[in-house]
Amino acid sequence: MSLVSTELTRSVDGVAHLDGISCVLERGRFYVIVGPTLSGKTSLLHAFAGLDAPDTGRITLDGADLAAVPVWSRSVSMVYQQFINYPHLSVYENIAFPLRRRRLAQAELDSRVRAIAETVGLTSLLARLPGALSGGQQQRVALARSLVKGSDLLLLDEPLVNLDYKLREQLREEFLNIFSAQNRSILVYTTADPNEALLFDAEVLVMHEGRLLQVGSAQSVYARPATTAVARIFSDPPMNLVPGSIDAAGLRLANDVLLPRPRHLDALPPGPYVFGIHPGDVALAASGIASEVELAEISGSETFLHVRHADMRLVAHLSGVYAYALGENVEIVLEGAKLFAFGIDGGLAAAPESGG
Amino acid sequence: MARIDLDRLAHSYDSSGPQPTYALHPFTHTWEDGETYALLGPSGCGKTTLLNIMSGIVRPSEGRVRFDSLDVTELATARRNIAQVFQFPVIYRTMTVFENLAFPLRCRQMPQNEIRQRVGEVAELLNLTGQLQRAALRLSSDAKQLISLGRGLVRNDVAAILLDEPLTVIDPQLKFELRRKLKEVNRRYRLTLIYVTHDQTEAMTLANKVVVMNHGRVVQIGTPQELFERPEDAFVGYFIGSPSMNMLACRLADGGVDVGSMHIAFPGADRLAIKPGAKLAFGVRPEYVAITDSSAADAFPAVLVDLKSVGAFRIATFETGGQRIKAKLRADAPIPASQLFIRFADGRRLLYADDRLVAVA
Amino acid sequence: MSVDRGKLVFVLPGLIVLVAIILFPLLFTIRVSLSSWDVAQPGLDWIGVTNYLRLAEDTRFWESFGRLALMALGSVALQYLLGFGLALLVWRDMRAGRFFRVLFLIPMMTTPVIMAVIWRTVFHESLGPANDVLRLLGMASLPWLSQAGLAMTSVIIVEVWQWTPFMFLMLLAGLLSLPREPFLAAAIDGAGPIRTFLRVTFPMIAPISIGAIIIRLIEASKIMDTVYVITSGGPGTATETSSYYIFIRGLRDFQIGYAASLSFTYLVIMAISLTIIAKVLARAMIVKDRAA
Amino acid sequence: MSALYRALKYAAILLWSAFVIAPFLWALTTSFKTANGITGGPTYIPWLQYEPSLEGWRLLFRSGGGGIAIGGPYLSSLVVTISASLISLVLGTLAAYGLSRFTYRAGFVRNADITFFFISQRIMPPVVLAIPFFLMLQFLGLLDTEVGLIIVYIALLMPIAVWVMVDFFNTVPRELDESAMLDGCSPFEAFWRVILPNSKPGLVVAGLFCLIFGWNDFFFAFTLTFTQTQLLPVAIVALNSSVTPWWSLSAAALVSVAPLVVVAFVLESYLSRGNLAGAVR
Repeated sequence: MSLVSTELTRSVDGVAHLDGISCVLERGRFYVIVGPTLSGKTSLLHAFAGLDAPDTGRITLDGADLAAVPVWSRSVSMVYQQFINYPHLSVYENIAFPLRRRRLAQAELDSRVRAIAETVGLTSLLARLPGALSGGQQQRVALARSLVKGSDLLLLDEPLVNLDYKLREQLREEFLNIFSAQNRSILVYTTADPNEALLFDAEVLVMHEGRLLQVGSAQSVYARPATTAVARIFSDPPMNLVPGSIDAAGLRLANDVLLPRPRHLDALPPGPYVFGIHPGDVALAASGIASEVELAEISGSETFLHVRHADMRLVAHLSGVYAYALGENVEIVLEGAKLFAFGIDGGLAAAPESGG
Repeated sequence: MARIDLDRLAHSYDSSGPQPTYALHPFTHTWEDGETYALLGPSGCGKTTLLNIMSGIVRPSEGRVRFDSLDVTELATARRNIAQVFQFPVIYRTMTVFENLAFPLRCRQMPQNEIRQRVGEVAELLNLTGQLQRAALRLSSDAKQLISLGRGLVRNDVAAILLDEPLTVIDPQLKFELRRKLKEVNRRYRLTLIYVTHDQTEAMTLANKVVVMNHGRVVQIGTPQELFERPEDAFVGYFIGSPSMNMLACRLADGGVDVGSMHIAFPGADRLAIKPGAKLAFGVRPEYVAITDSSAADAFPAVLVDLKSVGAFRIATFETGGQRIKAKLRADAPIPASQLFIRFADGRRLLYADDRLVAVA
Repeated sequence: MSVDRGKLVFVLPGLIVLVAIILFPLLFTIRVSLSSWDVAQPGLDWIGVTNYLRLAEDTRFWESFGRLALMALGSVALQYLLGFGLALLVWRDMRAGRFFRVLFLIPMMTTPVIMAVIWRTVFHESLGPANDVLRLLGMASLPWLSQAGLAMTSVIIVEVWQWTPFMFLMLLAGLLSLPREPFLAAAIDGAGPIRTFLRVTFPMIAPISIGAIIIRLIEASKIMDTVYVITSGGPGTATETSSYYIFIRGLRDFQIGYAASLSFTYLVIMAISLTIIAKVLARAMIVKDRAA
Repeated sequence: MSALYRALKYAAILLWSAFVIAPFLWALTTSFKTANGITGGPTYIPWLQYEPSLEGWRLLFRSGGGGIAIGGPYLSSLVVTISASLISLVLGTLAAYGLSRFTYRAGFVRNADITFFFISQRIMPPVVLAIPFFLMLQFLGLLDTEVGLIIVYIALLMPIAVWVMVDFFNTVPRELDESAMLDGCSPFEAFWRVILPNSKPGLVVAGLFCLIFGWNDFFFAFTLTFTQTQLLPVAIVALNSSVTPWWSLSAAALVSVAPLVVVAFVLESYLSRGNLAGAVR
């Protein structure tokens, strides 16, 4: 019982939107596609929905090829990042719209509409027009409309990205509760924010430039990113990557930084590597690598300290709010045990143990 | 640059009724010369109204605006000597970058060689030197936004630069550079900068003083650190930071407050002048909730009900004394499997009466 | 599987109808132009390009183009200037703005030919008010419709009256859709009204201007009704436009074959010159990157 | 804004207003005159300068002797204009929706080419089409009939409908159609149930433009009808070429032009709401 896509490709005006996507999505599970803007997330959802036909490759649902099934006969629903509802219909009629297309009996229709409205908290707004609602409420209507059908495939294309951030936090939690209550659909959610995927604790598909880079649980992708590209995409702020090498003396970074070789890198042969460290693992200390502050970005309760040592640029993710002036001197500590090592081809060579 | 005084300023878009519905409640404040401010709040909080009043686009229904004691309340935007950067970059489409930057000076009949010198200086600062002869229309949106800012910088008569969500349309990857540039420009020129945004990162990164607004009122003015550590208003605790500050209903009880079955000491709590019937709440940031061993006197037994990992940190939800409390923990902080205790950091325990901060312990 | 299934349902009916109504007649015109069809001998014989050779020598035909160009370019230029000016006047909030907007739109709603009938009485030399107004201003009466230059002027006045509202409508809609930040920025930068117009308003309205001018030129190049009623092409042939001349040859004299060749030539010349004008306008009004 | 500027502005506005209204006022006053009121030279104020009479207005309902019997032509004009506008709007809206949503290709022809073909029909000078139309209607036996004119007007008006509606549909988010199809609508159902109910502004503007251009045509009515069918403009112009009874001519002109003044009001209200901005690009 699954959605299987095989070698999907699609290009528009010579630009590859999908470049050989193969994956298997199981019923009753929650998938999050993570990728930056234009990575092909939306194209993939459109292909799943049947809104765009792939150039090559096939998609099957429970073994049946979907190529000949038009969108309107598929069991699929979608929530967009723009708040898309039918402006001329009331909230009630918006939610009822997919059911009316299926000629459901009035009583059945009414009870299903009201049940879903209750779930997403719209009961008091059923008579209103979507245009009179706030962004968060509009997106709830869109979600209700997509849930009411009970489709096999539920696609959510960055549904929270256009909401204020507090509302986003709130809706994210509600979504999670609603999703965990269902077990028959395949849920696919896209986002550019890896933290969202981590919070959902879902199965993750990392996309970049139309390709699928890595598939796995959110925790495992975070702990063992397969490539430097994944390491940057699936970390916010992106993982710090520093070219360096391993030799008899230990790890060398940025010419003059020498670190003792940590245990988990013991097995690696000497040679050039790219070392990675999560911004959250870059620590400040009384003595360490002398660095200069380029900018302290403060986000509510967190400080992202951009520092530079020679041509090594790092971001330290600190919990709490701290004031740093531009050009201020700080000492940073890179703990060997937290370092990732990537080969110069970008592939993961070794990852810290703690994360696994 | 100038000091800007707002004197009992208020605005109502519908001032006909006996009880005006204020978009901006009466408010008195002085914007210090050379200081960087951000107006922060959710949409509809009145921050744009306030900015528009200062720039002269909106005439306030009450109160005065003074620039260095010159009353400008009735003056049109053009006569206020301000510069403004809008959400969408504004450039003169038919002109080159140089001509764009020179435009305010040409309008002021400045001699040609002086114009060239000043534009050269500003272009240098904004990294636009290499593009001076290009058509401004062909540049990327972040470069256009720099030009908008540059037109304010070339002038030497500017009282303040007002920025209205200037980074909204900028590519996320380019935001860092632009933020840095803004910060650097500000350090170099000591500008009076007033920055409107709904994005807390923008506000707290760029401004020395953040003015948090909600429902047409200024609820707190403070440094980013103050907003985080000592929210004067419950809204600030909610709006700034993620997750929001824990806010738990409580009542006064011998030298402190009772939160469910927890007793938290607030020295001097008995002497606080709190209106009878006021809504009391105990607030603590998730960052200041720590797991501890049982020995501490002010630790409370708790049960872990939810744990979410967000990369470098974990958000834990505890239940203690019938209350739910969120804590933000480092990813590598151990969580005991058996009985655990939580403790609130000293000096970070906050008490609110009717949503205003009344005590810290 | 694509959503494109059934897409022909939308476009085909209109396409078929249009092709049937227009494309067929147009092809037929080309065929007729190669025949000697006239009132005496209706029928499709084949005379090759004889008609085209004849029209090449037909000075009355070519002169009508000159008059058409003068009439169309002159009236459209005036319509643009006046329409833009009026749109700028009522653009910003003003008292009774709505009333004047509606008023300014009315002429384009009225039937040109019917208003032309009225205008003809207005321009009447002894009984019309046009000369009455001149007399009131202490000027001599003018032979509005019986002197070549004045007849042309009269037609242009009527065209300007009728179609300035169209320019006004287009440009006002354009102005109303402009963001207000650029204007604020210009005010803050210290630009006066003239600088603001030249550097902000005009560059932003240029694309719409081009569209509106082209549409009006297309319509004006077809001018015929008004001429027919007001001057009947006179005095002599002083206001005879291409359309009107073809009308005379084809539907008065019934030299169908010859008129068809005139029609086709006219259409080709119109299409080419309008394309060139569109390109030139676009180049003149829209900025290019000056960087090498 | 200085007082001088304001004075000049209002002076310009009033001057242009006078120019706009003048022919209507002239027609209005003329319509109450008789031969005597006209031959004496231009007069403007009834009772003071001439003795007003309702003869001009009475003649609207009579035939012969300067009478027009305006009822028949008026009805014909209404029938022809409204029918042609409706058909054009239906066909044009369908085509515009298709062109804005789907990809068509046939050989080297793409959507843009088809759209251009539709709209470019406006370039066609009436006189070029008149001869083949004449022959075509003659062949179909539709010369001098309302049906014949309706067919011709469809060709004239459909390009306008396509032009306005393509621009309108381009402003309607595609996701709306997609949602409808995901919710089980076929493309036509999506158009019918979701897009059309949300297209009122575009339809109104397109429809009004069709009505204006249809109502105001003279040339085709003039060349393709003779005696059996007579549209309003032809009837009025016919009056012009005979003895020219200015009074009934003026009355008829006012009656003919009046309904479109209403159109001006509706169009202006759409203008202020910003709905025309899309149409002018």
